[in-house]
Amino acid sequence: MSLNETLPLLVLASSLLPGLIIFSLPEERHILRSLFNLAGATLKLLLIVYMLWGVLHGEEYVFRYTMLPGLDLLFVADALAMLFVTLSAALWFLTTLYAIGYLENSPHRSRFFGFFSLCVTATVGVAMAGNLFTFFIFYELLTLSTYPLVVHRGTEQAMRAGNVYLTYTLGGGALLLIGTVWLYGLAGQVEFTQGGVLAALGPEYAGQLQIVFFLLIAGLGVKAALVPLHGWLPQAMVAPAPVSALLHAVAVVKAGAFGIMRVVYEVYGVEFAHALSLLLPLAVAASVTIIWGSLRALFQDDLKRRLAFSTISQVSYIALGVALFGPVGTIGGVVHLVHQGIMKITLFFCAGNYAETLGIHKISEMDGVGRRMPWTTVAFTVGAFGMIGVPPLAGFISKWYLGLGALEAQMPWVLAVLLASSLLNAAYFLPILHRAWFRPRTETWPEEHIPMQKGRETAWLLLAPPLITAAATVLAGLFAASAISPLDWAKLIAAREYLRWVP
Amino acid sequence: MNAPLIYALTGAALFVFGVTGLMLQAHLLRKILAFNVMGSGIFLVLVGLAQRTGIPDPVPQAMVLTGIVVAIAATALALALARQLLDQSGEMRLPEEEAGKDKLDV
Amino acid sequence: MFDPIPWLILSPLIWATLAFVQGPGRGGRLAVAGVALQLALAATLAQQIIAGGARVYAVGGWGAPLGIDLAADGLSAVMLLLTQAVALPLAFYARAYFAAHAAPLRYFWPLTGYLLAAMNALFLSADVFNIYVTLELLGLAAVGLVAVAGGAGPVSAAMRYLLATLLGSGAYLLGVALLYGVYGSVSLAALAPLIAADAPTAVSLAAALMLLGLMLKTALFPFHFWLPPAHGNAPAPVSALLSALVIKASFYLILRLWFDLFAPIASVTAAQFLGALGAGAVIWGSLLALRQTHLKMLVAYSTVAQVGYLFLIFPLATGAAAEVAASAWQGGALQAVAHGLAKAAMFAAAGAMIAATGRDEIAGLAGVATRLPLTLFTFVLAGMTIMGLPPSGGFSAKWLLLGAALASGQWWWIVVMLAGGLLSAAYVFKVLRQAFLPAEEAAHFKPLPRTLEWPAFLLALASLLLGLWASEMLNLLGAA
Amino acid sequence: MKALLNIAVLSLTGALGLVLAWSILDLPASAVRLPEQVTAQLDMSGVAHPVTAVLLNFRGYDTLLEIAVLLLALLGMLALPRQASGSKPRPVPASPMLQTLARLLTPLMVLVAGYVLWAGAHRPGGAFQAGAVLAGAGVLLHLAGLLPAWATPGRALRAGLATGLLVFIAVAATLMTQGTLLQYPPGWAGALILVIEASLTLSLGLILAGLYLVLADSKVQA
Repeated sequence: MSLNETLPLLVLASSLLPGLIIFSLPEERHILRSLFNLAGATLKLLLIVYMLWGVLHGEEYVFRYTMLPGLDLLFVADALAMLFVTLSAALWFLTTLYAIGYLENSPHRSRFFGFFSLCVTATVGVAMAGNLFTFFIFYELLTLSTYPLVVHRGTEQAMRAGNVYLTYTLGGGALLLIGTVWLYGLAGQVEFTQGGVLAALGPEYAGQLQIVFFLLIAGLGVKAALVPLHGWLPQAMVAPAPVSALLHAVAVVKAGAFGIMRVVYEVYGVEFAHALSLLLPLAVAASVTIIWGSLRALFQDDLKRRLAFSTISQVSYIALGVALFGPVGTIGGVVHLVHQGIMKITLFFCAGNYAETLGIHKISEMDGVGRRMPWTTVAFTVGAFGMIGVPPLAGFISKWYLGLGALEAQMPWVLAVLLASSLLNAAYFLPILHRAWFRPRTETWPEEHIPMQKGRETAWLLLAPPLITAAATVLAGLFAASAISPLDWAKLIAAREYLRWVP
Repeated sequence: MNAPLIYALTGAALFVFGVTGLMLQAHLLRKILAFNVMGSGIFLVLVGLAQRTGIPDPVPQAMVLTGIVVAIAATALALALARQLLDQSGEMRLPEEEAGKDKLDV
Repeated sequence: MFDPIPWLILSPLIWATLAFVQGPGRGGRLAVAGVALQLALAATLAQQIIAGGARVYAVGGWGAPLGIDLAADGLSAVMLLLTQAVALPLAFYARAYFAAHAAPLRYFWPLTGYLLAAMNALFLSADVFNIYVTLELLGLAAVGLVAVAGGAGPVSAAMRYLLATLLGSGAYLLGVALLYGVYGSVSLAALAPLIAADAPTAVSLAAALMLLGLMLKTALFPFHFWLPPAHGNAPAPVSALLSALVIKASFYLILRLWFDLFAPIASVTAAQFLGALGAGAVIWGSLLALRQTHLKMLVAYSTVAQVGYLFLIFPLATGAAAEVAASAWQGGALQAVAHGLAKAAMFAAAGAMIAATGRDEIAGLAGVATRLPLTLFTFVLAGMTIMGLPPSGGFSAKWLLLGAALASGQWWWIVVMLAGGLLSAAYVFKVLRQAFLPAEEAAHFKPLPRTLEWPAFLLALASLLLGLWASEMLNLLGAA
Repeated sequence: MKALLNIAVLSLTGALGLVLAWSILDLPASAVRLPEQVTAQLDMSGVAHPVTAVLLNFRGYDTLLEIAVLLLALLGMLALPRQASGSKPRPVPASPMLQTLARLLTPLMVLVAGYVLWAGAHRPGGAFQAGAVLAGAGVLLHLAGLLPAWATPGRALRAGLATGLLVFIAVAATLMTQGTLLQYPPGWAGALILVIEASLTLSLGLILAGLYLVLADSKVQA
């Protein structure tokens, strides 16, 4: 086996093995456990940097193993895969740091970090899957490995959330399985190919392919939290903050959105999907989700619940970008995969900091928190402004390309959706900022766990990650035009998906 | 119709009686007896059918001998179990299915 | 060339009888050595079949139809390998289990030996009357094992099981009698070419009787009434053996009869009927599993449900295009093997949990995730195959069956399989959910020996790896 | 509900009976003629009686498994945990008449068993019948209060119970050095079958008697 074949496996192993080792570690060996965690995360990042460099220079990283006749386990590190892998590996590293700080002295850490590593392994598998079958395997493994994290606290509420989560995701998995088996029956091994593979089947299959598309999108839509399949996400808020960060920014929701991307671009091919008139329904579903999520977010007082509804809304920007026929819309959708990730993880890190430092869970308790925790609140502000789409932050770039894409796809009503959504974003984020910065504190904090020390508002491990991601939000916007920005990578992907498009 | 066919038909009737008894009788001794009636029926069918042309066939006869021994073994084990049940519950019948074990509506 | 066929039958017979002579409670070491030897024999046979194709062995040198033939092809080799591969870890497990339990071990080892001898003989037999004898040997050994624990529950379960299995073999034997009456032979090789589409009524009746009898022994819905009490009340190693292997033996015979002997008279209607019973088993068994309050009863009802999947082979493979039929057949065989490994692991894990907590109720499992992580992990891995989640053996089986259903346009079986998958997830997670709860203050966990945890884990791991190595197994299965 | 079940079972089994009878009356002549083959090979089998030839030679493998079934049934009974009765099971006192009769009959029955065993080679008889006679002697002795019921058989008794099967297996396996399992070399068949039958008679007698004597040991509650 050559190095290029081994690399995708090594990327998987760099979180799988630490995960398995951590399971077997006794609870009190926290230093060794952190060491394994960080070593795995670092190694994964190094491997990915090496592979990014290779992909830019035309190297191919492909691993294939035949499980059953005509059924291959296939890993391919192409441009789209690398985008998602890089995002999740980088955010995993930060989330691990954050989680070490967040869970200090709490019980069952071996179990937590073990499943945490398995969860990232599954995400990386989803990202590098080279065909629908491999994608499905890791999509289901992701469900299994996140369940213990959702119910980690073991409270009645957590257990209920776990049940809801399982019901939704396993149901979605079943639909995805049917769609996948059906497609394999029609077209043999469905390998992800730029420009899609199904156009070659011929017009007599159009009806079946439309049904299959519906099944696949419904299956993926559960994790991507498309309305009306979003019910699990707000419930899953009971999980600890690092888990929420994982669910919303790194793994689960992203896996769904990423899957929609793969199906539209590399299974059907965006042009063929357009020809089958599948894109308009998807755009409508995404738009409904965007508005609905924002509306629901307005009325939440629980900070993490508000952020959860915000995620429902924001992730659908990705699906919307996919549904806008034309390369500009595609760029908007692909780049938002990254931008939403770094912005939303910032917000969740901050929410976790408020809860862990001062015991603040509700927005109505946030009066004056900006003075007590200025750095956290700065990071939160950057994330919120990014979400609203204030230039020059990352969110603005996404929305700009989505708007242009809507015009290009001749769907001007989408502009109205974007505008309404931005106004709603502002409506549910600005009051929080106003409370945090401008209202005076009148009472004591609900539960102050971490006292102010030498001008440091909270533990370092809790503060550094949101500051880094907030900085990334600013940089991704400011330097969008540079050669290593997410936007540039998205342009590269878009250029390859549109066969007839000349940039 | 010749004698062997009459054996076979009798065997068929015994089989049916035996099966019916095995399913419907509640007392375990009756069930065990019904099993033996059923077995005898099968043996009669086996031997009867095989020699319906009038030529005796040693192969099914040997098979029936084997079958009889197996039936003895099964009967002995069944009796031992029935005896245990009698010792423990004072009854020679199987307890009704416990409620909720095989019912959804309890 | 050394021929492993007769030794696969003689080895368990010999060590079982010697263990009996040794006396009550003895024979564990003998059993472990014997099963290990049998595993090697089965592997040798599998290699020989891959290299040289199917084999026939004439006992006594006479040859069918006068004598009795043994026959080994890919399917029998797969079943033989499965049997020994499940039995070996369970032998280690049983030694630890009975050492930890005051439960009366008595004649567990000789009974197990005869059970294995019966199964090996059954998988190798090519003579319908000889199969009857092996079926009775198997049934009596299984009943004896269910009853070893004693007490009203196990004894009445054993009695119910005995009556069911006797009725089943009675129906089967009457079918054999009719076949002999019509054709004058009991050899599969002699009968197969004689049975044609225009066979007399007696042959169809014989087929129906034999299949019904075997369905009763396989505990196919609605004949499943005896299984949950028998498998739920037996000691854990026994439950594991019965659920993983014994019901597979009668299922193996149904496969043989349907596809080899009675293929010319097998109708699509009958196949759909069998499939419908299977569907009933999947749904009903899963629903009841979900309702159980006791861990082993839950696992036992799960077996009722999983048996249902096996019977989807018949509608999918009968009267279908060759490629679809092959896919259904492979999927069914894979399901049988995957379930065998996973269910053995699951019962063994359940036994370990019960031994540690001292309680059989699911409600008593709180804290297991912290105290018995390896055993819970075993349960999860086995659960993946039961739920049909990738990349387990159960998933590969489901994939093949789903593919066959789609390709033959029989969408109704897809609905059944998906519903069954979701329901099984519901009952597996019912256990996991409880295990993740914090332990009660008063809960006392007995420390477990490693030999009680690792064999189960290895079995579960094997059920998972089967998903990745399925090609090898299908390769052996296809060797003719 | 119960009545409904009865009607359902009765109508099902009734229908089965009718179909069974009809298909029995509707049989064609069979294609394979085994009796002729048995007769043709009888000289090679080592015995003169066709049923014994089938039982111990042509289909001897069935018989091997069948002995295992019988031993297994006894094993299953012994494996059942029994309430420790404390004292040794006491023989039931019987009338002196019966005791005398049993004492007189037992040697005779052993003799009959020996004859039946020997006769099996050329006329109806053989190990099973002989074993049954031996077992009958055992039951008679127990009823006469001369032989106690079995609680747990000792090592010697267990060895005796297993002898038949072990000898059978040993012969079958040894023959594999020459041919296949249970393939008697020409000329040796008669002698080897006699060895097997003799050991089977002993074990079968013990097993069959055991089936009775183990049951007789169970404590009956009033």
